[in-house]
Amino acid sequence: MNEQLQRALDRISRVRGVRGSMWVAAEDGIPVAQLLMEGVRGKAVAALAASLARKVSGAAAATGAGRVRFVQMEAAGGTLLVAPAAQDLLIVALAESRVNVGLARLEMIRAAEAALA
Amino acid sequence: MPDDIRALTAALARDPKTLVYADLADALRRRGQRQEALQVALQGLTRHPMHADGHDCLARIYADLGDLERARLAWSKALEIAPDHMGSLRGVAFLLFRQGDLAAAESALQKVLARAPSDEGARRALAVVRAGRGAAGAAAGPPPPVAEPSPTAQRPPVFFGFDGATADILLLDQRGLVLAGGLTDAEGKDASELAAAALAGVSGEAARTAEYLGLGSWSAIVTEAETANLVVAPVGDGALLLVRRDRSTAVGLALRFAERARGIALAWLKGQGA
Amino acid sequence: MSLVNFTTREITCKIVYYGPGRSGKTTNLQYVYSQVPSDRKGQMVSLATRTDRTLFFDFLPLDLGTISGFTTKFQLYTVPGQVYYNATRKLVLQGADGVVFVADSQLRQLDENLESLQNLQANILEHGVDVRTMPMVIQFNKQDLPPELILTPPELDDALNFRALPTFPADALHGPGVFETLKGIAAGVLRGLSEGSGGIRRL
Amino acid sequence: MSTTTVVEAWAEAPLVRYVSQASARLVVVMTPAGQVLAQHGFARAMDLMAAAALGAAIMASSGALAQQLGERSFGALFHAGRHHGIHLALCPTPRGSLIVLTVFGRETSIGLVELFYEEFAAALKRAAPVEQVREPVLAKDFEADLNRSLTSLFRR
Repeated sequence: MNEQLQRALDRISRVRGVRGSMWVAAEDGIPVAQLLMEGVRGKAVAALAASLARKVSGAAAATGAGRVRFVQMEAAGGTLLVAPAAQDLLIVALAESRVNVGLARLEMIRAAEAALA
Repeated sequence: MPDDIRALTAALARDPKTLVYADLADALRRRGQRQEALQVALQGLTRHPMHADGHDCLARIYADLGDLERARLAWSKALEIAPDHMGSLRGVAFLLFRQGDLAAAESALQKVLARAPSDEGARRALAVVRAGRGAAGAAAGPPPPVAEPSPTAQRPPVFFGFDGATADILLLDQRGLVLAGGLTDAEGKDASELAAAALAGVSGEAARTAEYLGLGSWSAIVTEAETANLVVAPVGDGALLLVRRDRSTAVGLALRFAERARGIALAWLKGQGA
Repeated sequence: MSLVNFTTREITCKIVYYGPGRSGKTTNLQYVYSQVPSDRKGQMVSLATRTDRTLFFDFLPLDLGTISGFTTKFQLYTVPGQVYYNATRKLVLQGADGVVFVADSQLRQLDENLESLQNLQANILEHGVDVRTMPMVIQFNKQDLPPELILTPPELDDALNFRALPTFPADALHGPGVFETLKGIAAGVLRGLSEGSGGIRRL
Repeated sequence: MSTTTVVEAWAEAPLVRYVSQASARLVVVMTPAGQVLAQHGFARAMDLMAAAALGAAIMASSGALAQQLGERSFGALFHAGRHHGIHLALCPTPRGSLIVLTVFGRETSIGLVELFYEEFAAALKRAAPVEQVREPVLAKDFEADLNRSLTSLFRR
């Protein structure tokens, strides 16, 4: 299990512009496994991304959009990406603005689906 | 001054000891005169500290003002006095939902429905909360049709000409109050207020997340969900825009569409002096 | 050290009831709890074993009322008496503003009393406090037992009270002496907060 | 007293900020002896005291256990319940070591609480003054008041 999680992080972090990726316990907002560039505060990313994902899921439910597959928050100084996976896990990536979101998203959704299996 | 407020003000002036103050405060609140409403409610409650309707009204004013903690206290007080006070039970459920405590919101809504099984608003909210908690099949069946006309008709037609102007585009303020546009659910019924309440939390969370992670200000959140793609974006100072597009619409297109809607909303807000 | 809130004019003091196993420390708190009106006390918390022996401590918050313009609250704690619970005793004793030593008046418990008293001194020392400056009173409990089983207050005074502390004969189960003991320690602790006193000294 | 109250004023601003950031339901800042320095969210003073006594006891006993294991101390403890979680941590300050007990609900998470606790602890450390020698607070004749208070307490 652990190795599989790590391999997924390797692949995501290889996407240019990704500064860190991690598996996060959704309910607790705590990192389970992480691969971070220097200067990225893993605990903060995990806690805040999980909280954001929870609020977004609530809003998606309120608009009748159903279960959330992928969340992308764009900001002036970077992008935060979150994909919910099985077993109450989230896969989270923090990236620079110039990141190829399509590529990162693909790797993350692939990882999330693999974790489901 | 509209007639109802004038009449209530006169009634209260004739007899300051009446319970009319709560109606007056609520009328003021509905007109957006929140500070005046607050003053009337607080004054009334000094005379009638055990008046549950008064505390309920006060809570609504606080909720409109965005002071959720005081709103919670006022609703708790109302329920201490009258444990079955429906308005307050609904209010508490609304607060919990808005704070993202779905488990507690669910049990609060169940309390409401136990006392008023025909409360459609509560039933719909419960279905949404359950869906949000991911409880498969827990929704209380599709809600029966509601007779009342859609409130979207009364809102300013800001997004006129846009695809889904009153069904898929919603403009709200930071307290979760609907400003313009509208959002309908799968049955075509208005779900704007519930969505707005849930979205208000997203905006604050996004701002905090961006700030803490050193990302500067946030510009959009794109959510791909089971049946739709959602774009949420800040508009000017504190307002928030939601655009819902079909799942088949490319995310890039949805973003462009949202950007156009944002421009219109910004111009309209400026025109309102906001 | 007593906590003083100058804004709300409140004083909070921690009092620890100390003594050998089964000398009646918990009984003292239970009696106080039973006598005090509910608006002046909190829930009594007891961390006890199934056989009602104190495992960690009992705790009773008490609102004494207004003294010299200060709302005064006391937190009463007991420690477990059995010898092998010394680690827990030391923890509870931490930060105490005053100690009530509850002695068992029974003749056959004299050694236990002495041992517990020495243990108290050692534990206070370990917290870096000058024992002589710690407000303390001694209660001679179980004075209701048949005279042939117990020592009299003067005899107990000779055997235990080397520092000439205030002493109070008591029957904690039925109440006599409980109130006087509490008053005695309260006066001792509050004296430390009054003019012309040095208070508890650290070593 | 159901919002925030403090015994020592320096603790107020950091506490208010922490409560709002972490969405905490209850917070107690106390000394290792279980004396409350600041609190948020408690409705009754007496409940607060019991929570503080128990929180300090948990911290004291786990600290003693840590020593037995050769650890200096455990930084923080976390318990998750069905509706509430508690976070208990030691915070060294110039005012002496303090203990912070945080009770939180499902609207937040242990991750957020830990994140903002770190900031809170740093803020407390910055704000806390060195403990000062205290002036006498009670009048010499306090015993008359004490007698009266205790008499009414025991309804004698």
